[in-house]
Amino acid sequence: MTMDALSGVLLIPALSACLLAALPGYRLTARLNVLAAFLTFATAVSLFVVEPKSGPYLLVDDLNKVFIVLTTFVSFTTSAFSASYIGHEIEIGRLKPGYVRFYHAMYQVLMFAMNLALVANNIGLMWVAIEIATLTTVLMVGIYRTHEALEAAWKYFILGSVGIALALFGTILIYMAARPVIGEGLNAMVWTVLVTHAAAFDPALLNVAFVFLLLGYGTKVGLAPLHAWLPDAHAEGPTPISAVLSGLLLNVALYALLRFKMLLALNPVALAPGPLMVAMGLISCVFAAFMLYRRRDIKRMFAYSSIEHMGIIVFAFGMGGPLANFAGLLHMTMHSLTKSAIFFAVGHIAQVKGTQKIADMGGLTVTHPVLGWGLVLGVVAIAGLPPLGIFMSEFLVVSSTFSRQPWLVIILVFGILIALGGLFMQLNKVAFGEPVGPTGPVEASYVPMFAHLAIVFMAGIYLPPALVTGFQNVAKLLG
Amino acid sequence: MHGITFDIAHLLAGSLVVMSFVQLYQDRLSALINVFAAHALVLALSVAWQAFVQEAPHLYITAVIALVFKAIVIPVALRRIIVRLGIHREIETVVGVGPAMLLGIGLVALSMVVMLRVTADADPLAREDLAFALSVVLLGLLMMVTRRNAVSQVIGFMSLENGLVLAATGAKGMPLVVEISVAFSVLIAFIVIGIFLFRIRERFDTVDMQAMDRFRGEKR
Amino acid sequence: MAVIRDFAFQGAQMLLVLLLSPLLTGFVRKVKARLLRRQGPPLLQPYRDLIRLMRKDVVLADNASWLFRVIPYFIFAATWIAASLVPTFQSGLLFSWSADLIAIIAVLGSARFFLALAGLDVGTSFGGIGSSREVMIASLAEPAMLMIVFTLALIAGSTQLSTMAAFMNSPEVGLRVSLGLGLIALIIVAIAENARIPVDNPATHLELTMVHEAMVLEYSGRHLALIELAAALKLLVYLSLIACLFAPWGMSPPTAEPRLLIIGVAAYVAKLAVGGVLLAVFETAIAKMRVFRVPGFLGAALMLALLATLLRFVSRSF
Amino acid sequence: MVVYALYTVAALLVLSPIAVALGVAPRGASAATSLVYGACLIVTLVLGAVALLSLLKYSDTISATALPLGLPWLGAHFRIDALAAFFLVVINLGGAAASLFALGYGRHEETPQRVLPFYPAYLAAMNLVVMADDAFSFLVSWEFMSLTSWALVIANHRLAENRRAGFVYLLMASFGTLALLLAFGLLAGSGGNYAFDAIRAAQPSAGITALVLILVLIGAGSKAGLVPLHAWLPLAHPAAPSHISALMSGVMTKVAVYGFLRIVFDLLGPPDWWWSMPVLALGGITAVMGVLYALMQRDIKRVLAYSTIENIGIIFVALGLALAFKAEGLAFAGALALTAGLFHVFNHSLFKSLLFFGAGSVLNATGTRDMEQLGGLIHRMPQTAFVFLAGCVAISALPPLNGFVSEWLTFQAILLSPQLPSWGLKLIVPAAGALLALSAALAAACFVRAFGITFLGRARSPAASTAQETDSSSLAAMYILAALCLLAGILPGLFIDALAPVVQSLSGGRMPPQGTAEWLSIVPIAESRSSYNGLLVFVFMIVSGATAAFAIHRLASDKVRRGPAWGCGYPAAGPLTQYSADSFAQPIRRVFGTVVFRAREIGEMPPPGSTASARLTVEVRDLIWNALYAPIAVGIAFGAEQLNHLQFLTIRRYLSLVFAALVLLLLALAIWP
Repeated sequence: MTMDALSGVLLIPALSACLLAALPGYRLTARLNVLAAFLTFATAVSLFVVEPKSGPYLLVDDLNKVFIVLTTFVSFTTSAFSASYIGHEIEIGRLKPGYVRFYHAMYQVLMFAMNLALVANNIGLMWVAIEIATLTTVLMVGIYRTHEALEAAWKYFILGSVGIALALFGTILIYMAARPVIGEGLNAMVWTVLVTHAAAFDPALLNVAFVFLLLGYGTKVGLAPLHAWLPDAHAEGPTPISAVLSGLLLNVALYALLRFKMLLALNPVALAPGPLMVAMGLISCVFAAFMLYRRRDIKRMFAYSSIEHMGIIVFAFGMGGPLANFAGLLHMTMHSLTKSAIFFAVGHIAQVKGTQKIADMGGLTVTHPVLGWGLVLGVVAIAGLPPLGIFMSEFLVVSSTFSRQPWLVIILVFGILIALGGLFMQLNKVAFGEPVGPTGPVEASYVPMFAHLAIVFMAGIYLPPALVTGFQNVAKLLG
Repeated sequence: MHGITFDIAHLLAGSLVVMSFVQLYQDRLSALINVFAAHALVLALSVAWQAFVQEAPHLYITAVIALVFKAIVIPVALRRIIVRLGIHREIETVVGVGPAMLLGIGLVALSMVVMLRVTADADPLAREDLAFALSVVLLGLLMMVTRRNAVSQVIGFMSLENGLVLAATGAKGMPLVVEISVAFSVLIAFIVIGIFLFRIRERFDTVDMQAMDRFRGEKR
Repeated sequence: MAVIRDFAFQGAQMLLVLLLSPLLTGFVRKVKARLLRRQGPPLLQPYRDLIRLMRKDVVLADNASWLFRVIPYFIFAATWIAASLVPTFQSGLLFSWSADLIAIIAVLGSARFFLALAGLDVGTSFGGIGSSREVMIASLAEPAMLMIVFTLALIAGSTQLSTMAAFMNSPEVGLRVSLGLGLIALIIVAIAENARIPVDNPATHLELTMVHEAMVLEYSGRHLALIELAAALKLLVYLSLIACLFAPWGMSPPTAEPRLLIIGVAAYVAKLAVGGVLLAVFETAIAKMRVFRVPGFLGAALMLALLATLLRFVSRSF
Repeated sequence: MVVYALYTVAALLVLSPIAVALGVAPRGASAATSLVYGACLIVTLVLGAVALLSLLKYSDTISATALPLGLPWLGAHFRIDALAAFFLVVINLGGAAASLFALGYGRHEETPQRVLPFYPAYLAAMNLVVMADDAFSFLVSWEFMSLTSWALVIANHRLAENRRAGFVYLLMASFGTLALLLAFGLLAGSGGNYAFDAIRAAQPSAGITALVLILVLIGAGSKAGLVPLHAWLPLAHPAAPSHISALMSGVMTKVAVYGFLRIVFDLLGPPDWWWSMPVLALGGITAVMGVLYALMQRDIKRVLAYSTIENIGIIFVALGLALAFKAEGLAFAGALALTAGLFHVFNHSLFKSLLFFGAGSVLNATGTRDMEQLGGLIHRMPQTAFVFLAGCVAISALPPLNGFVSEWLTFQAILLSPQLPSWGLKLIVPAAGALLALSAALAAACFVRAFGITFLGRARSPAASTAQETDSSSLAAMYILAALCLLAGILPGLFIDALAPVVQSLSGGRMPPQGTAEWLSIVPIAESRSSYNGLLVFVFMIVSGATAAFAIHRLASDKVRRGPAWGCGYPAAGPLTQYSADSFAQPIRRVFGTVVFRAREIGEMPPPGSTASARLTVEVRDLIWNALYAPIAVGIAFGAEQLNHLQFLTIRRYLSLVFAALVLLLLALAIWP
């Protein structure tokens, strides 16, 4: 494998992981972490400039380019956020310095795994990568070693493992379906080959395979009723990891799902994957919306909001069509940026207030105007209000599908509305009213948070043509 | 391929399913572990047979892993755990044995129906194997959801995974099988160590999931 | 030349109504008294009262505001305009088109609006009771009146009083159901608007039954005189309305021919006399209602008028 | 034309960050206040002038442009035609007045940094809604308008009721926006031609148009406050600072009306006759319900908010008539009805802003909005009292002010409606007319009560007895609006002629030019049929009143003596003995409230010999809330409670969920053909 940008996005994290595992002292490692993440991001961007040719193992096309750049960017900003965050955690002694080395190493491993999953041209390789990503996140969720953290990690681990198992079975079935057509051996697991022959595959096998893949990777996406690990993992893990989980890992799993959807869509006889995705999307959206109301832990609440948005995205892709797919991609991008920004804000808030309980924080816009209004802006964005990006994507999702499936869209709209209610009910408690809890200053930089929000804001008003054409190509690719 | 090899492969796969049923039938942990060891043994045999049939030497590695790791190491470790926890005589099921068996039969029937829709030109061996593998997988899941004890859940998960390996080896010429089985062994090791850790750190006085749920983040 | 004549006629009507209205009030009082076998005050008594009141000083309550002092003049002006726009002895006067029937009703409405405010200005429970009941009555009487207007306008194809009168005079108005309903409703409304028995009793000073008198209780001297005069004018307006809409006979067209004018004036006076007698008879024959039976009374008027309108909408022949 | 307008809007948008910056700066608040409101005043005046110019002079030319914003493949289209120009005039007139008022009023704001940044953005958003020419920019501006106003509603966020008001408001607003979004989704189809031109060109099927009409009634109606979607309005409008309340009530509800007009009259193509049925029915009910609610309120700003609902009802009745006439091809009658509606839009924006300004001045002077705490303010604040009275007369539809003219035109339109052939309309139009008449009478009662209890009588609280007259710029704003009310009342012809191009573009017909009618009176159809001359009536009133006063003072007496009021012999007639807001409403409550609100009066007499005081408690139920909104809230709470159990399952149960899903899907495959 020649040393090109493609291997760069894999090697940089891998090497820096080893390096960080070896180095002591969190300040240095934190900086190195940021540096590595930035280099990865830079290499990812360079993919647009020179597109390396994809081999039997690695692959670059319009679809995963979008995902890679998004992933690397958010992981870069998150690493910047985590640098200050972890510093504070060590000061208050919540995190032992010993763990930090481990934490940073794991962070890079996670980046490596996610990038690998995105560039893998081999369904088996992709599966392995996603498994690694899961394991690393399990370890990071449990890093605080509290009852809750361990319990969340354990739950995540068990459910995740089952998911992985199901996904693997699906992968095997795909191979079985491909073998008679393509012949034995590696080729029967290579994307580019699979796609060209998909029409000839045995439909029944494809159907069973898709069911297993949907449930297996759907567990990672956090679709209800497979979502159970997600809220606790978000709530109990360190906040940077919550941001990465919501902003990236869910996308990676979604990416896998989309690949297989394309595969099925190419086969005329096999069942249409759309309706299944639409159904699960709607269930997730409405269910998560209702779950927002009773939440007492702010991070868990936003985790549920992630489930809701994943539901919307899966719905959009399930409906298909150029506009809906475009909307789905846009929504996914906007959600990643917004949700990670919200988690940055929540991290600061939790550190200031010394708790994640919504009841113990209040009147933020009075005590911490910047932070409070930042959170308000984030919630406004995530609730799908203009002039921020998610409004555009929701506009496109709803308006482009309503004339096709009125009743389903009405359910979706219902979910969106319920979710908006829940979010603002909680926001009223957190951001407004009489101040509650400690009002100490925030010693951390707002830059990552507002960088994200600025992008989201700009996207809501103006999308650069390059991005648009890229998305449109992908939308066509997805059919 | 000629009939006899086919029949043997068939026999082994089938007996794996039977083993899963025996697992479902067991309600004592110690006995359950024994049965699982047998389960792994059968798997090892069937994998080895596949290696022989497909002339794929690398599959022997998988067979060996199954034999050594799953049939010997894990059972021993688990037995030590349950002895330390003093739950080796424990009898615990959520669903009674009878209903569990019935469900199991239903699942096997389901997997048959689903798999036999596959057009026959995919070679019959693969087809049958998949049917059995699917039933083993489903039975493993059933085991996980009908047992309350972490150990028996782990065992359920491992038999599920056995089903996967069966399917993977049955898939003729599938690459990465060895790697996958290794990866899974690592996963299982994690789980076992996890249970062990919880015990040693005295975080959980029992490995019963309900006890663990007491430490849920958000109390009612 | 013609313009001057038109001005003259318009002015004549304004003076006529102004001078005639106290006489009408006195006449009704007289007839009522006679019906009760009483001697009753002389016909010209209202004029004497007015003049005496004019001469008296005004006694203002301590916290009466400037509004309280402006209102009587406004009420008088508004009512007087209304009276001068209703065709009496001649139709198609110079300014008759400056406000159609709806506008006239609204002008009277604004007079009432300010009267109700006057009741609240001093801040006694008396004034409050009066104005709160007044607005309650108005809230039913005004829609009823508007429905009546709708009915008549739909029949005559106009809300312009002169046109309507002309149409009513013409043969093609037969007997119509809607007309009858409208007339009954109009009479009820007129009684309510002028605070006559059975809705209100202009002669009482018993708190529980007063509406109009309670509002003006704090007024005295010239202010009171103006309000009395306005009340008299209002009675005249409604009688002339009924006359011009339901009995436009003898009203002179816009012309200067003396004969027609004389006939018109005579006919008008006669109509007023008849109306006054009928009113007096009605008032003596019936007893005052409890305040909260009034809504039922007016509600009936509203329903009748609405029914009439509906009939008109459904078919031209009703 | 539109380009200049966009520049001014951009200027408004730029003000927001400046306001933020100044607000952060130490003691920058007062500077920010004068800067923001001053700048807003100028900008809105400019924009209003531009719009007025394009309405009067270039009404036939449509100026449009597209910016490379919004949906990438579509761009953000903006366009000013006659309709947009008219509403721009309304918006910016209201905005200018509010800014002028706030130059004085805004100084009393405790937390200006929570108001100033959003105020210009709010104005900008409303202007953009009217200029937008594609579905996306329309909805973005629409929802942005809701968002900014939400921020302004919770400007005083420490009061729990304000937070609740903001919550309900934002929820209802998003509900409406989503309804409009669905409507546009139907109009644009899955192809996504969101440009208004494309939508105009498309010929949707009857079913689609019906659905769109309903969705638009929900979307625009919930913003405008049509019963039963009005519930947020009386909560949100009073909660905001008074100049914002004025904008929300006087202007934003009109933007909602614009949305309705734009979609139903312009985009949706030729109407069916039945479209007008729901509009008329809802309008009539809204008018009466709104004013009845208003009569039951104690909070003066809430009274005004409910009266806004009433006026929206009147407007929608007029629009419904216009729709019916247009559907039956009676272009001229349609023009009359539409003129009435639009004129009332203009008038209401004038006097409702005026009244909210007055209420704001009272709130500043006394610190309370509860009418039971006020009274006698005419002595302390004579000028405010005077302008407020003018507003009350105008809104009660009494000549010679403007409220009457638009209502008179509406009645004239109703009198034309027997020409309508369809039977449903023959029955519903007179009913709507009756409801309109009823609401007009009740409105008069409501504002006698509002003015009388607040400004007349004796002070009911120390705060009211020590109130001070409000500042000059606030007064200036109110006087200007009052003058405009009078102008529109006595010279309606000019305004009707100005409306002609709008009406022409929407209904295909127009009223005869009024400017040429002799004596400047308005003649909708023919002089023999109906005519009204506000100027003459006004002059008559002044002249005859003045002559009477002159004559009496000359010939009779002009002496005045002061004395105590006659208390019926009751010695200690304290301020509490005068009629209160509730007691004033009592007769009407008895007549209407017993049915509409299940109003009950429970009197508790102490037992003989006990010294306890007797109690009279009045209970009034909001049946619509109980029947519609409470169940929804309960349902959502129930759903949340039930689903919440899923947060607390054991891992094994979660696994069984996965297992169940898997088995279910496999079963589905098994039976899938």
